Amino acid sequence: MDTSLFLQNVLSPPVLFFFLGIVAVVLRSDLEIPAPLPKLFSLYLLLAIGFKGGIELQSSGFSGLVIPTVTAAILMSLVIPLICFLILRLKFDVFNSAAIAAAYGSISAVTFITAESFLESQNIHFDGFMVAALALMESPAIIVGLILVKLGAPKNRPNSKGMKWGSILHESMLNGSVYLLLGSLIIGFLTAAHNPAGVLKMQPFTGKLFYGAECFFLLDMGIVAAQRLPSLKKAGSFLIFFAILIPLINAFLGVLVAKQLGLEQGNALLFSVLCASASYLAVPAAMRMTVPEAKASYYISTTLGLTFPFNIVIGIPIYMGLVNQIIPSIN
Amino acid sequence: MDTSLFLQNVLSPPVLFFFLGIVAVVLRSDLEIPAPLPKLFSLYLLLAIGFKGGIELQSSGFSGLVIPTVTAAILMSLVIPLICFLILRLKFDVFNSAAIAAAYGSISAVTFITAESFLESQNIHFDGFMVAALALMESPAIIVGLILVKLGAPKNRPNSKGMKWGSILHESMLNGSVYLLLGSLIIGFLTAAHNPAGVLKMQPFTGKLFYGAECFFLLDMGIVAAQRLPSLKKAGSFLIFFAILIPLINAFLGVLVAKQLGLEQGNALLFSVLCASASYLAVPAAMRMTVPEAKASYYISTTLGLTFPFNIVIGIPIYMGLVNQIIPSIN
Amino acid sequence: MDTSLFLQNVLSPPVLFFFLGIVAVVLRSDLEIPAPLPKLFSLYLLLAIGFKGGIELQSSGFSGLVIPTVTAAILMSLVIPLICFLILRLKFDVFNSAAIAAAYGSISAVTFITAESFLESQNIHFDGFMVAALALMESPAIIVGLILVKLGAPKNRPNSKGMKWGSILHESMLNGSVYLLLGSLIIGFLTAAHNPAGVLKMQPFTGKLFYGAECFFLLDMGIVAAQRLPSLKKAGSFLIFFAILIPLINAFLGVLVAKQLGLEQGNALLFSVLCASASYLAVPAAMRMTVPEAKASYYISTTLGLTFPFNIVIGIPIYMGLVNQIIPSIN
Amino acid sequence: MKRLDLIFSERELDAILSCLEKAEVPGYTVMKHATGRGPERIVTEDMEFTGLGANAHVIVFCEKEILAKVKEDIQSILSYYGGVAYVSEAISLW
Amino acid sequence: MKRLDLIFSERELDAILSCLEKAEVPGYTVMKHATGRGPERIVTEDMEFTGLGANAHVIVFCEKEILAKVKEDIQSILSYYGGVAYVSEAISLW
Amino acid sequence: MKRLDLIFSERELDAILSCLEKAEVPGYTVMKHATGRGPERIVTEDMEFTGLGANAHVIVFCEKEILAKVKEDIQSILSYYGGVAYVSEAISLW
Ligand SMILES: Nc1ncnc2c1ncn2[C@@H]1O[C@H](COP(=O)(O)O)[C@@H](O)[C@H]1O
Ligand SMILES: Nc1ncnc2c1ncn2[C@@H]1O[C@H](COP(=O)(O)O)[C@@H](O)[C@H]1O
Ligand SMILES: Nc1ncnc2c1ncn2[C@@H]1O[C@H](COP(=O)(O)O)[C@@H](O)[C@H]1O
Ligand code: NA
Ligand code: NA
Ligand code: NA
Repeated sequence: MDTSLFLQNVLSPPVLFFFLGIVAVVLRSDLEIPAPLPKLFSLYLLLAIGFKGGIELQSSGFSGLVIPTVTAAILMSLVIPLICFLILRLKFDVFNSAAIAAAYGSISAVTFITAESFLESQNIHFDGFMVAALALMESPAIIVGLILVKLGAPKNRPNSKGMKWGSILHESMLNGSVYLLLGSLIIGFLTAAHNPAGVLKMQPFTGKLFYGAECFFLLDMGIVAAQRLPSLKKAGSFLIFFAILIPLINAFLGVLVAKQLGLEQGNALLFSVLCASASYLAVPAAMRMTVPEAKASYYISTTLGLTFPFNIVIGIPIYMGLVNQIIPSIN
Repeated sequence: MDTSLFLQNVLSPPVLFFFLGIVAVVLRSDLEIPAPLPKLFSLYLLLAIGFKGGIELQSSGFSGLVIPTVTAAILMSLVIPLICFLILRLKFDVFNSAAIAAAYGSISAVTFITAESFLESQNIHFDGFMVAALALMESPAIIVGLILVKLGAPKNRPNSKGMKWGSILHESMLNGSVYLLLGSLIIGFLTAAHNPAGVLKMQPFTGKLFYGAECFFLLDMGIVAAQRLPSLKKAGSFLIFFAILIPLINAFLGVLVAKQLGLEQGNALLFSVLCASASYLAVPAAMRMTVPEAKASYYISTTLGLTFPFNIVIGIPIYMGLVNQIIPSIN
Repeated sequence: MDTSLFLQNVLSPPVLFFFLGIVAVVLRSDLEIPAPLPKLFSLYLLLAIGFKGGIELQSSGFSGLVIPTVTAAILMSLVIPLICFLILRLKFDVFNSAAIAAAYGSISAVTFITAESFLESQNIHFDGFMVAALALMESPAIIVGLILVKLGAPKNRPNSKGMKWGSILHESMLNGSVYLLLGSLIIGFLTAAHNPAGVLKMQPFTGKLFYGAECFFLLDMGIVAAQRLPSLKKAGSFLIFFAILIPLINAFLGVLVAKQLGLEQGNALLFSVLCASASYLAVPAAMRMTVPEAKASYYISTTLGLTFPFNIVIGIPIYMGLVNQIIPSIN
Repeated sequence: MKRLDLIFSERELDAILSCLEKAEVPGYTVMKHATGRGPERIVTEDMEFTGLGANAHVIVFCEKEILAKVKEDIQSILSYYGGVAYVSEAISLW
Repeated sequence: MKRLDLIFSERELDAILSCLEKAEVPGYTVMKHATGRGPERIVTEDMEFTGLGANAHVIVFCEKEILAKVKEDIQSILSYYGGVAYVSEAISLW
Repeated sequence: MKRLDLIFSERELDAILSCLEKAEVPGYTVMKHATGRGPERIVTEDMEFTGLGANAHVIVFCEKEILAKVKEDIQSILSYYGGVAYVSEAISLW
C-alpha cells in the first residue's frame, strides 16, 4: 500500500473523527451521542447524498457509461452475496450465511462518501451518477439473501410467516434508508430538471453542511464500531478473517469490472468501494424482520465492527492503490 | 386553476419531499423521523421565521401598510372562527365546534413559508412584515375558541377547572410556539436596530439553512399527514368537506380583504394563505389543555390530515390564481 | 460598569435568546427544548470550538505567549478551587465544599464563546490559542476537587469505592466533554497542518453555523438556568453571595495575571472570563460519580442558576471594563 | 408497600406531581414519551411535536396510607383529562 | 384486574398491537427505546439508527378473560422473534 | 417468578448490569431517560445534557433464588449512590 495515500486518507477530518470515536470507547470515556441523534445524521446524509446524486444524474443524463455502470453495479450486488454465501456455508447455517452474504452484497453509504471525500482531497474526478449505482445496490442483495433462505431453509420453518414475494420486495425496496435515498435521488433529478433555483437554495443544506455532518456521524460510527468489538470476539476467528478478506476480494473484483467498463480512476475507486463495503442500515433491518433465525450480532459485528472501519481507514487507500495499478490515469 | 402554477408549486423540493413522506406511509415503508427530531425542525423554523421577520419589520418600520395589514389579519383571525363555529355547530357539540373553529382561525407557519418559497420561485415580491401578521394571528383565534366554549358550554361543566381569563390569555399568548415566534421576532427586530453585525452572523443559520430544513420538516409532515388518514375516515364526510371547502372560502375572503387593503400580489397571496391555513401547533395544545371535552382526533386530522396537504399542494397555486384575477400585477 | 458595554453585550442575539429562555420560565410558557436536543447543541459547540481552536493553534504555533498563557491558565484552575474551598468550608462539609470549589476552578465553554462573540462585536482582536487554555482548565480543577475530598474526608467513608488515582485521572481527563473538546482541538490542529482543503470544507459547519447554534443553545440555557432558581433559594443566601462574588474576584485575579503575562485586551478578557466562569458540564458529571455525598443541587444551582447568567449578562461587560482600566489598549 | 402506576398525558404532569407532593409520597419516577390507547383517545409519537405531547408513566412506591391521600385528587384530574391509575403489591428488595 | 407486561423488539410492535386490538383490550401503553438482554440476544441503544430498532415495553391493564384471548397470538410472535410476557395482579386506584 | 424494579441514576447503569450478569439473571430490560424524585435528590430532564444523566429503570423477571444473589451487591451500590429496588410477583403469560 502506498503510505502517502494512507496518510492522506487518515489525516482527513472524517477519518480523524472516526478514530476519536474508537479511542473514546477504548479509553472508556463516557462520550456518547444519544439516540436519536445518530438517526438524524443518518437521515440527513441519505437525503443529501440522494439529492446531490439526482442533480448530477440529471446533468449527466443516461448516456455514455451511466447505464452500463449501474447495470454492472446491480449485477455485482447479485453475484457478491452468492460468493459470500458459499464461503460462509463452510461454517454457518443457511440463515446466518444468507444474512451475512446479503450484507456484503449491499453497500455502506458512509464508506462511499468517505471515498468521495478522499477523491476530492486528491483532486481526482468522479461522476455523480455513481450515486445511482449506490442507490440501486441495496435492494438486489437483500432479495438474493431472502431467496437463499427460501431455497436453503428447512421446508417447514417453524412459525415462519411463509415469506412471500410481495413481502420480500417490500422489505428490499421500501426499507426506510433505501426509500429515502432513492426518493431524494428522484427529487434531486426533478428539481434540477424543472427548478434550478430550488437546486441553488438547497445547496447550503445538502452541499455546504455535508462534510461537517459526515464528521459528526463518523465520530458516532467510531463509537458504535468500537462497541461491537466484544461481540466480534465471540463471533470467532472465521468471521474476523471473512470480514477483512472479503472486502479485499470484492474490491479487486470491482476494479476489474471497472476496467472492463472503461471507468476512469475516480469512478473505478467508487465502484470498487461499493463492492467492498457492507450494509449496516438496510440489510440488518430487513434480515431482522424476515430471517430472525440469523444472529443479528453476527452480521452487525462483522459489517460495523470490522469491515466498516477497515474500509474507512485502510481499505480506501489500498483500493486506490489497486486502481492506480490497473487503470491508467487519463492525465 | 392555472396548471403551470400548479406544476411550479409541485416541482419544488419542499412539496416533493412532502409527497415523499406521504408515499412512504401509503406504501408502508418503515421510514420514520423519530421524536424529538420533528420538534427540533419545528423549533428551528419558528425561530428562523421570527428572527427574519423581525429584521424585515425593523427595516420596513411601522408605516405604510404594516399597521392596517396586521390589524386586518388579527380581525380575520377573530372572524373566521366565528363563521366556522356556526357551520360546525350543524353537526358537532359546542366543544368540538369551538376547538375546530379556533384551529381554522389560527395559522400554519409551514404553509406560510411554503407560500413564501413559491413566491420566491415565481420572483414575486413580498414583504417581511407579513411575518408579524403570522405571529399575531395565532393567539386571537385561541381566545375566540375559548370564549365560545365559555358561552356555549353547559353551565356546570363537570370537573371543569372554571376557565379563568388569566388562564385563557396564558394559553393563547404563552403557548411554546407562539412565544418562540413572537420572541424571535422581537429579537430579530432589536438585533437589526442595534447590532447589524449580529444580523450578518445569524444569516447562515436562519437564512441559508432554512430551505433545506423546511424540506426535511415537510418530509416529516408528509408522513404525519398521511398517518392521519384513517382517523379522518372515522371523522366522517362532513368534516372532510369542511376541511377542503373552508380553506377555499377563507382564502377567497382573504384575497378580498387584501384587495381592500391595497396589498400587492405577493403580500395578498400570503394574506390569503394565512386565512386559509389552520393551526396544528398552538391551537391543539391549547385546546387539549382547556377543552379536553373536544376530540383531539377531530381537530388534528382535519387540520393536519387534510387542510394542510390541500393548502401545500393545491391550495397555494389556486389562491395565486385568485390573486392574479382579483389583484392587478404592478408590473 | 460602562453602560454602553453592557448594552452592547445585552443587545446581541445570543444574550437576547438567553433572556427569551429565562422569561419563558418566569411567565410559565410551555416552551421546552426536549432532550437530547440540548446535548446535540452542546456536542456541536464543543466539537466546533475545539476544531477551530486547533486550527488557530496550528497557525499561531507554540511560540510567544502561548505556553506562558496556557501554563498560567492551568495554574489558575489549580489555585482557584483552593481559595473557593477555604471560603466554602465556613459553611459546608468537605464533600460539598470540594465539589463546588472544583466547579469554580473549571470553566464554562459557553460563557467563553459568548465573550468571544462580544469581542467580535467590539472589533477587539483575540487569539485562537485561548481555546487551548479553555480545554486545559477543565481537568486540573476536577483533580484538585478530588484530592481535597481524599485529604479532607473522614478516613472510612462508608461504601466509598476507595478513590484511586487511576479513576481520578480517568474522571478528569476522559469525561465526555473534556475528551471531545481536546480531541477536536487535536483534529483541528492535524487538519490544518496536513490538509488545508479539509479545513475549508469544515468551515460551513464549524464556522458559519456556529453563531446560530450558539443562540439556540443559549435559549435552552436560559430555560435551564431559570428552572434552577427554586433550588437556589433552598441553597441559602451564603451560596447566593458566593455565586456572584467569587466570579468577580476570580475575574479580577484573572485580569491581574493577564497583565503580568502581557496579554492584549481581547485575550485578557477571555482569560478573566475563564477564571470567572464555572463548569456545569465536566465537573458535575465527575463529582456525581466520585463524590456522591455532595449535593448536586448545590453545585448545579450555583453554577448554572446564578454564576452562568451573571457572567453572560453582566459579568462580561464588567470584566471588559476592568480590562480597559488595567490593560492599556494597543491602538 | 404498594406500587402505583399512573398513565396520562404529559400535559397534566405538573398537576399530578403536585398531588403526589401534597400527599408526601417518599418519591416517584416519571417516564415520558409513552404512547398508547385508552377507551376514547389514541396517543401517538408523531403528534408530540405539535405540543399535544405524549403520555407520561409515573411510578410511585409508597405505603397504603398515602394512596388514600392521593386518590381523590388524582381521580378528579384523570377522570376529566383521561388516564389510568392502578395499584399492585411490592416489597423492598431489602 | 391483571397487568400484562410485554417486552419485545419495536419491529414487531404493529403485529403485537393488532393482537391486542383483536382481543379488544380496553387500552394499552407503549414505551419505546427500551434496551436489554434476553437469553440469546442483546439489544443496545447504539443500534437504533441502523433500523434494527430497540425494544418496546407494552403494558396492558385488563380483565383475566382478555389475557386468555391474546395469549396464543402473542406467544406465536414472541416465540419466533423473541420477547417476554409476564402477568401480575393490579387493581384500579378507585 | 419475581419481578424486580430498579430505579437509579444512569451513571451507575454499567455497575448494576454487571451485578445482574454476575447473578446470571435470564435477562433484563433497561429504560433510560426516566426522571423523578427520591428522599434527597431530584432528577430532571433538563440536566441530562450536563452529563449528570437521568435515571434508568431496570426490570428483571427472574426466579426468587436469583434475587437473593443480586441483593447485596445492588444494595451496596444503591445505598451509596441512591436509588430504589422493589420486588413483586409475576407469572409468565404461558
Ligand atoms: N387498559 C389500559 N392499559 C394500559 N394503559 C392504558 C389503558 N387504558 C389507558 N391507558 C393509557 O392511558 C392513556 C390515557 O388513556 P385515556 O383515559 O383513554 O385518555 C392512554 O393513552 C394509554 O397510554
Ligand atoms: N428475564 C427478563 N427480564 C426482563 N426483561 C427481559 C427478560 N428476558 C428478556 N427480556 C427483554 O426482552 C427482550 C427480548 O428478549 P429475547 O427473547 O432474548 O429476544 C430483551 O432484549 C429484554 O429487553
Ligand atoms: N418511592 C419512590 N417511588 C418511585 N420512585 C422512586 C421512589 N424513591 C426514589 N425513586 C426513584 O429513584 C431515584 C433515585 O432516588 P434517590 O434514592 O433519592 O437518589 C429517584 O430519582 C426516583 O426516580
Ligand atoms: Na458490497
Ligand atoms: Na386561518
Ligand atoms: Na473558573
